[in-house]
Formats: sequence, structure tokens, C-alpha cells
Amino acid sequence: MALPTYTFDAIIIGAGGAGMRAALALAESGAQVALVSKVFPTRSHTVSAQGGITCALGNVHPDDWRWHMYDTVKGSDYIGDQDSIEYMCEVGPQVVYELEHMGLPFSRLDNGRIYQRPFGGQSKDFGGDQAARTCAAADRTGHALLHTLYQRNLAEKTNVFSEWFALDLVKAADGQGFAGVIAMNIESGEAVFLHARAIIFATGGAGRIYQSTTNALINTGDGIGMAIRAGLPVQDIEMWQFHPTGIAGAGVLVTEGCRGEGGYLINKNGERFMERYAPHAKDLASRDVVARAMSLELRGGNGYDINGVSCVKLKLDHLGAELINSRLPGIRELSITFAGVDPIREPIPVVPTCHYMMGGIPTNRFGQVINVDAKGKEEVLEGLYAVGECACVSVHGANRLGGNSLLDLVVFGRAAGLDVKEKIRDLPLKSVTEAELDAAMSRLNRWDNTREGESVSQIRFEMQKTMQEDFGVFRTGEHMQQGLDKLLQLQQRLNHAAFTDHSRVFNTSRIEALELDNLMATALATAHAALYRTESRGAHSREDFPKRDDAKWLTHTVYHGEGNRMSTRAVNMKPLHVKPFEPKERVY
Amino acid sequence: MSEAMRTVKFKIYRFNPEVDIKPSMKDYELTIPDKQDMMLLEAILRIKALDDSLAFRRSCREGVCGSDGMNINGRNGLACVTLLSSLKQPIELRPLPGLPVIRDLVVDMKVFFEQYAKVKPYLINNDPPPAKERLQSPAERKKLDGLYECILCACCSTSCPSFWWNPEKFIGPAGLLQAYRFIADSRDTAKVERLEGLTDPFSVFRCRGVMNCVEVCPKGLNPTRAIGHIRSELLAEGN
Amino acid sequence: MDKKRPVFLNLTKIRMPMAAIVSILHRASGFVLFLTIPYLLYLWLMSLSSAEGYDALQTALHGGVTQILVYLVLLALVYHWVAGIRHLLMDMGIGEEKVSGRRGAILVLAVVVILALLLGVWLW
Amino acid sequence: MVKSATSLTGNGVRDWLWQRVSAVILAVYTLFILGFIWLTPQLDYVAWFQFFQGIWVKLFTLLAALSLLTHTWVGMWTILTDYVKSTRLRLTFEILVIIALFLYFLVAIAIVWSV
Repeated sequence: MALPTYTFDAIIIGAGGAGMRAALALAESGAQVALVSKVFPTRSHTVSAQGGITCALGNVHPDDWRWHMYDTVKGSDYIGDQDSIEYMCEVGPQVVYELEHMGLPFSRLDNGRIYQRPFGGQSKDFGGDQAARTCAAADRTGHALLHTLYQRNLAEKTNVFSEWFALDLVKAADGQGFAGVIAMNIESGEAVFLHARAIIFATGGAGRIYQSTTNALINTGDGIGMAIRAGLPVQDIEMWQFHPTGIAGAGVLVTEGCRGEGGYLINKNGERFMERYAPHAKDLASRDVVARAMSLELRGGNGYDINGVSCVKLKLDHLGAELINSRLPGIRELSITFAGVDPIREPIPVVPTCHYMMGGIPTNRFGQVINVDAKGKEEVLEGLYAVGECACVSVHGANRLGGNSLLDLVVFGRAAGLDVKEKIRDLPLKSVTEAELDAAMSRLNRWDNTREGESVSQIRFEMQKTMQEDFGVFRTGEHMQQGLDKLLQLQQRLNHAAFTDHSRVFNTSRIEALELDNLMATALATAHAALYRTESRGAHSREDFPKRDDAKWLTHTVYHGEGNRMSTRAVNMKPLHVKPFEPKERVY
Repeated sequence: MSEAMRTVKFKIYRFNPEVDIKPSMKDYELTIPDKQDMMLLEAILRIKALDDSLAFRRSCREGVCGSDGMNINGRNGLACVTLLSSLKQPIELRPLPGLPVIRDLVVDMKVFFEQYAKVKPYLINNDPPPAKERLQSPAERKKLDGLYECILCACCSTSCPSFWWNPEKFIGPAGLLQAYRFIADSRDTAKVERLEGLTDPFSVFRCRGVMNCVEVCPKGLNPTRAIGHIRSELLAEGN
Repeated sequence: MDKKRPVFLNLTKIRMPMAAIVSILHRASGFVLFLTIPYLLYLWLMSLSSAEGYDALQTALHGGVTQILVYLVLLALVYHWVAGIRHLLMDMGIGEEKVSGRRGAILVLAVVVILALLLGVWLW
Repeated sequence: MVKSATSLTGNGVRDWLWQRVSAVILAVYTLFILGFIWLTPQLDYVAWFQFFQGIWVKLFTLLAALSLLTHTWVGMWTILTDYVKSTRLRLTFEILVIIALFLYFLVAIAIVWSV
């Protein structure tokens, strides 16, 4: 089968914050770039980010990027790569100023500088007082950021392949790396081969492996699935952040900025329970800490019961209507819509909800994908990049700090774009064989040729339920093993699943089937990695191994799709400009 | 103990260019627990689980991405923030009015995005940027409130009769809201050029103050007022 | 492919809010007034042509087709006038919000109904 | 920027302004005439005729006629460009409307002249 071929210098898959920042860096250089996105760019999940983007501007108090670095390393429970964290925190201010210059409508302080608010896990002077480091555009920072980046790309006339779905990587004829990707125009249903010197994955998260998630419906781990099928490893994929404040029942996110602005959590006795769990930082402890505390409260019977859902409440009413309307207007809107509660008058019912994938495709601090072979040998894949949530660069380690994901997106999206720009003339356009193209098309062909089988939605439902029940805030080996067994069965069933509508034009059930392949791959990787790490660290909290075990597990886990094998990879403890931060006990 | 159930009736606009010559309305019924309310999007997702040929767009499911704009019982809105209980049955779902239908509830938004792009929706400031941020007072920033929050769902423009009749010439409420978002930004230096590009009898002045845009905007924004501000600026500039 | 694409624009299926109805009627009344300009010119000429013409008009205005026609024309004029004032106020930024826009529209209809009644009382 | 040769001034701001100015004049003129009719105790042909003999009334009437021409043209042009999509048909209608409006205007002048 001859596929139509389009050739570019670089293709970027995903048009969220990371993909669009990378595209912008490249478009400004005059390179031929294709920005491929399965949704119109401003529909990407970055749009839902609320609270802000963290970096040490020092607008509210004297600040230092090293303090931000310290907090991030500590927040990561010490398995974040310190060279990457250093880079992110150091260039952060410059990258945020660039966004401001592009027109991002940040909220302002009285002196006209960018407004910064306190967020969880932030400290001054390496663990001192609470800092206010998160730059915000009210509580719509992600929206403001994503639209600004789209607008800049519009100005730079980036080629956007809007509503194109990437299927799989195509291996190069010589076996060295990848020559491009197969992508499908959703509108026509036709597949093409996108041939390029460089490929940047910016496909975002996969929170839809869980039943209850703050993630958009499009967060289906497409990059993770593609990477695993291409034989690439994924790293620290057991690390899933549960955000403390998802609206009970709806899963919609309520920003940590609410607590930054002075809100706090209460149990059914009206008690501000975080004072017991984190006497110093209280409600602004790290997210893993708060989510665990909430789960313990609910377990102890201290939760409210709202239509059968057990939850705690986020109290904001004491902040006053004016502050809520100016700093948290979007939260008020969401709370009224999804919880039927006006936070000016009543607290919002919340539960810990799956929010963020700390793990992903391992990369170095330029965004270059690192392959780890069976013997643990590492190799940088020239021309292949991963940025944003789908990547594990790794700045978040075992637990991401609030406000660090937007920073991650723009810092590493930009870094990858700049790196490609520099190398583009040296990167070859690799040749392909029919066999490799056919291999990359085989998945689509399998779906298209199956007329009868179990439905996609049924398998997806069971997978999400399994993940929710067995891989949540608290985990045990026994339950996880049961969960893994179930997932392996589901994977078998998925091989024979089918959709009934086989038309081409805008066939979203076809897309959903392809997405489920990616979700399943991510779920399986998560399950294997979670069973593998026999300790508790950051978001990975095992009741059968309640302690952190630095002797054995101060390391990344690496999942290899082939044979579902696990291995480890050393954490980078060598920042370039400062002394490394050594692991300490993590208290807030 | 079995829960009391109820049936919710739908009529959904269906058109698949590969099989249909013209669109038709198809009936659906969904059985849900009596007491349970849900967002319309959730209901449509359940319908899709029963009939996977139904096509619609969706992403964030919380009203910030702007994917699932559609005509719900005659009124444009986002399915994900519309409660089922607020709708009269049978719930009639149609694509956004005035745009070519690709399939079912999915419309071709090309002309809508072209009108958006026409207003140069990006900050223009050719002065060399300072080392830090460009300063902006809270009062100057406040002028952007009610403008920058647009999610490009197209509910407004596709409810606007002026946009129906002249989609290629009239920028439409969504585009004009963004035009004013940049005119109003204290950091933008291209106000005069921006205004000059809007003086013709169509781009702005097709607005007849019908106010359908204000009526349907799921974010509570007010394009009519923004258009009024643009007109005032045009008059003040003496164009 | 494009040519086959249908467009949903069935105006009987799209709900029009009050403000839209008031605005559309403004256009419709304006169009009616345009069509009746020659008739108004004719009546005006008649009224000024001679005392006989004036009296004939006076008589015609108290019964029959002329009375009804003139009433309808005046109704269109009153509507166009009142709704036009609303548009002028909106140009000044009054009644441009969702709630005030609805209220303004209802107010226009209420005023027109009252004026239509008064007009009827006056003509009959 | 959308080019348009057939609108009143070819410029949206001026079209808009003229439509508003003419609207205000017509609104006031309407009140003026109705006010005269209602407030004149013994309205008969003589009173009516004499009223239109007044130089200011004549001028105001001519101004109103001019405003009607302007106002109607902007309104009709908008209606035609909204609903008539065939350029040839629309141009035909536009010419017909212009001819009609000018004729009406001439008739109005003649009537005012005759008083």
C-alpha cells in the first residue's frame, strides 16, 4: 500500500503548551515544521491548568531559583534529575518573561509586576518560610498560556495539522532510530506518512487510565503507547499524582491556588485536619502528603457523605467575595456548575483525584529521548524528542509540585525546539522501507479489518475501574497483583475488540479504539512499575512497604514493553552550577 | 434493592456523508437512575457507547476547551456544562448553526477560525522587550477581564444572524472580542493599525446589536459590549 | 466533499431570545416603512393639496381601509421608533448586558403595546 | 478589511454615523409633527397648510426627507447585502432602491415647494 508522504524538517506531535512552545522556537527559525494535534490546539489539556506557573521572579519577596530548585528536589522525593531541575529553575524566569512579552495576560501586583501566589511545597531559603512563587493569570493560567502560544504560532504561520491523529512511529530503514510517524487526518480518515529529520513527542498525559481523573477525555497516553510499541522504555511510570482537590463526583480540578490564597481543608467535624499531618506547611504541604492525609481522614470516617461519595471540604468562604471574584473566578464558576456550591458561601466538596503522570519517556535536559537497552546501556536517540507530561526529563520525580508542570512545558518545549533548530542541518532524513511502513500501519489495519468483537467502551470501563481500585493513593502488593492480572486479561480481550462503525469521515469511534491501545499500554506499564518498586516514595505509597528505601530505590524505574521487563536507571545527582541536594527525610 | 430508573429521550441530528444524502433526526433513549442528574455531555457519551457511529467533539468536559459547542433545544451551548435536568424532552441536539456539517454534530469551523486570525489575535509590540516583564498596572490589566477568557467554542458567532448571512465578511462576535482584547491591552502598540483594519462596513458594523452572542456565551462574556468599545475607539480615532 | 456538506440553519428550530426578536422586528418594521413611503407621500400630498382633499382624508381616516392602513403604518413607525431608541441607547452602552438587554427588549415591547392601544383610541 | 463600493460612504464608521444622525433627526421630526397634530386645538386644513408654510418647518421637513433618504439607504443596503447573495440580483435591487428613494425625495421637495 502506497501511503502519501509529506516531508518536513521537524514534526511535533501534540499542540499543548510543550508542543506549541517547541513549534514556536522552530517556526521562528524558518524551519519547515508540522504541528500535529488530534484536537484544535486550544482544546489541548494545558487549557485546564488553573493556578499558575512557578518560577523565582521574586516579585512578592526576595527569591532565588536555587530555593525553587531545593523545593522541587525535595518535592520529587529525591528521584528528580538534579541537572534538569537546575536547568528548569534557572531559566524559568527568562521563559516566563518571554511568555509575558508574547502577551500572556498575567494578573498584576500594584507595582505592575507579575502577580505571584503561594503554592504547596514552596519555601524560602531552602526549607524556611512559605514562599509565593507561582505566577498566575487569575485561576486561568493554563488557558491564558495555551491561547498565547497558539496566537504566537498563528503570527509565525506554523503549519498546524489540526485534528490529525498520530498512529505510530516508523523505524528507519537502517534500524537507527525513526524516520517519521504515520498520522491520520480525522476529517477524511486517511492515513499519511509524515517524514522528518526530527520528531518531538508532546502528547501529554494519560489520566484517563483512571476512572476518576481531572484529565481531559483526550488524555489517553498516545505518546506512551507509541513509545512502548516502538520498543522505547518508559520511566517512573508508577508515579501518578493524585490532586487533593478534585470536585467530589465530577473529578473537575480545583486549583491548589485556592489554598495558596488562604483556603483550607476541613473534615466533617469542621476540623482543619492538615494541622495534624503537616504542622508547618499545613494545607500547603506537597500534594502527595495532602492527598494521603485526606484519604486517611476518609478512611477514619471523618468524611462528609455527598450522595454516597465520601469527601472532605475546601473552605474558601472566609476569604471574601472580592478576593474570590478577582483571584479565583474560574473556580467559583466550576464549583457552582459541578458541585452546585458557591464557594463565597459554602465550602466545596473535594476528594483526591488522579491528576498527573510524573513518569514518561525518559529524556535528557534537552528533551532528547534516551533509550535504555536490556543490559541497562543508555543511548541518546538523535532526532527523537519528548517534552511535557509525556516525557520524564525528570523534574518531578516521585511527586510534582504545583505550578511546576506549566514551567516544565515551556522550559523543555523551548529547549527541545532550540536543540532541534541547532542540529537540524546535521540530522539526516532517514530512509524507510515498505515493511516498516506496513508495520506502523498494522494496528490501524487490525482495527479496520475486525468486524465483530467486544466493544471498546466496555474494555475501557473495566480497565479504568481496575486502575482506580488497585492503583490509587494507597497501594498493596496483593491488590496490585490482582489488578495486573486483570489488566493482562483485558489486554488479551482488547486484541479482539471491535467497533461497529467502519466509515472514514470523522469516525471518532475509530479514534477511541486507537486511543484505548495507548491507555492499555500505559496502564500495564504503571501496574508493572508499581509492583516493582517495593517502597513508598512520593506519590507511590505502599502499605506493605510504608518506608522510603534509599539504599535500594533512590533510582528511576524503567519499564520495557517487550516482555514487560523492569529495570532501574540512576538518578542524576549532578547539577552543573550548584552542589547537589542530598536526600533527607521529607517533612512539611 | 433496585434503583428507580427513568428514561430520557433525545433527538439527534445525524449526517454521515459516506451514506446519507441529507441529514435526519434520530431518536435515542437513555435509561438513568431517577435521582441522578448529569451533564449533557455525559449523556451523549453514554449514547455513543450504545451507538458508536455518533460523532461529536469533546475534550476537557469542564467548559474550558470549547470543543463541544452544539445547538441544544434550539440554543447554542456547551454540552459539558449543561445539566440534563435543565432541558425539556425530547432533547434536540443539532450542530452549530450556519457552518458546514462534516458529520453529525461536527461542523467545519474553518471560516470561524479564519475570522479569528484576521484580527491579528496576538500582541504586537516592536519595541525591544525589557529584561524583565513589561509593567502593567492592575487597572490596565483589569481591562482585559471579560475579553481574554474566550474559549473559541463558536457558540456566539454561530448564533449571530449577521454571521449567518456574511460569515466571510463579518468577523463575528468571537473574533471581535479578541480584536478588542488586543486593542485594550496596554502593552500593545498597534492600536491604530488594528482600528484601521476594522473601518469597512462589514467587519465590525454588521453587528446589529441582536445580542444573541451575549445570550449564549458559556463563559458569560459580552462581545456586544466589546464591539461597542471598538466602535467608540473608531469614532474617537476619526476614521 | 465540501459541496455535499449540509448546513443547519432551520430558523424554526433555532430559539431566538427576546432581544433578537425585538431586533429582527426592528428590521422588519423598517422594511415595511420603506415600502409605504409612496403611500405616506400620497396622503401628505392629499392633505395639503386643497381643503377638499384634507376633508376627504379626514373622513377616510374615520373608517374603512385607509384607517386600518394608516393605523398599521403608524404601528410600524411606532415600533421602529421605540426599538430604534433602544438601539441608540445601546450605542451609548446602555442595556448591553445579558440581563439589561433582556429587560430592554421587554420594555420595548411593553411600550409599543401601550402606544399601539393609545394610537387605536386616538384613531377610532 | 472588506471592500464595499455600494454602501453609503464605503466606510463603516461613516455609514454608521450617518444612520444614527439621520435616525435622531427623523425621531425628532416624527415627534414634532405628531406634537403639532395633538397640540393644535382646532386642527383644520388652514392650520395644517399654514404650519407647512413656515420657513423653519419647510427646512426641517427637507432635512427630514434627506435623512429619510440616508437612513433608508443604509438600512436597505444592509438588508440586501444580508439576504440577496447573487451579486447581479443585489445590484439590480440596489439600483431600484436608489431610484425610488431619489424619486421620493424629489416628490417631497415638490410638495414642500407647493405649499
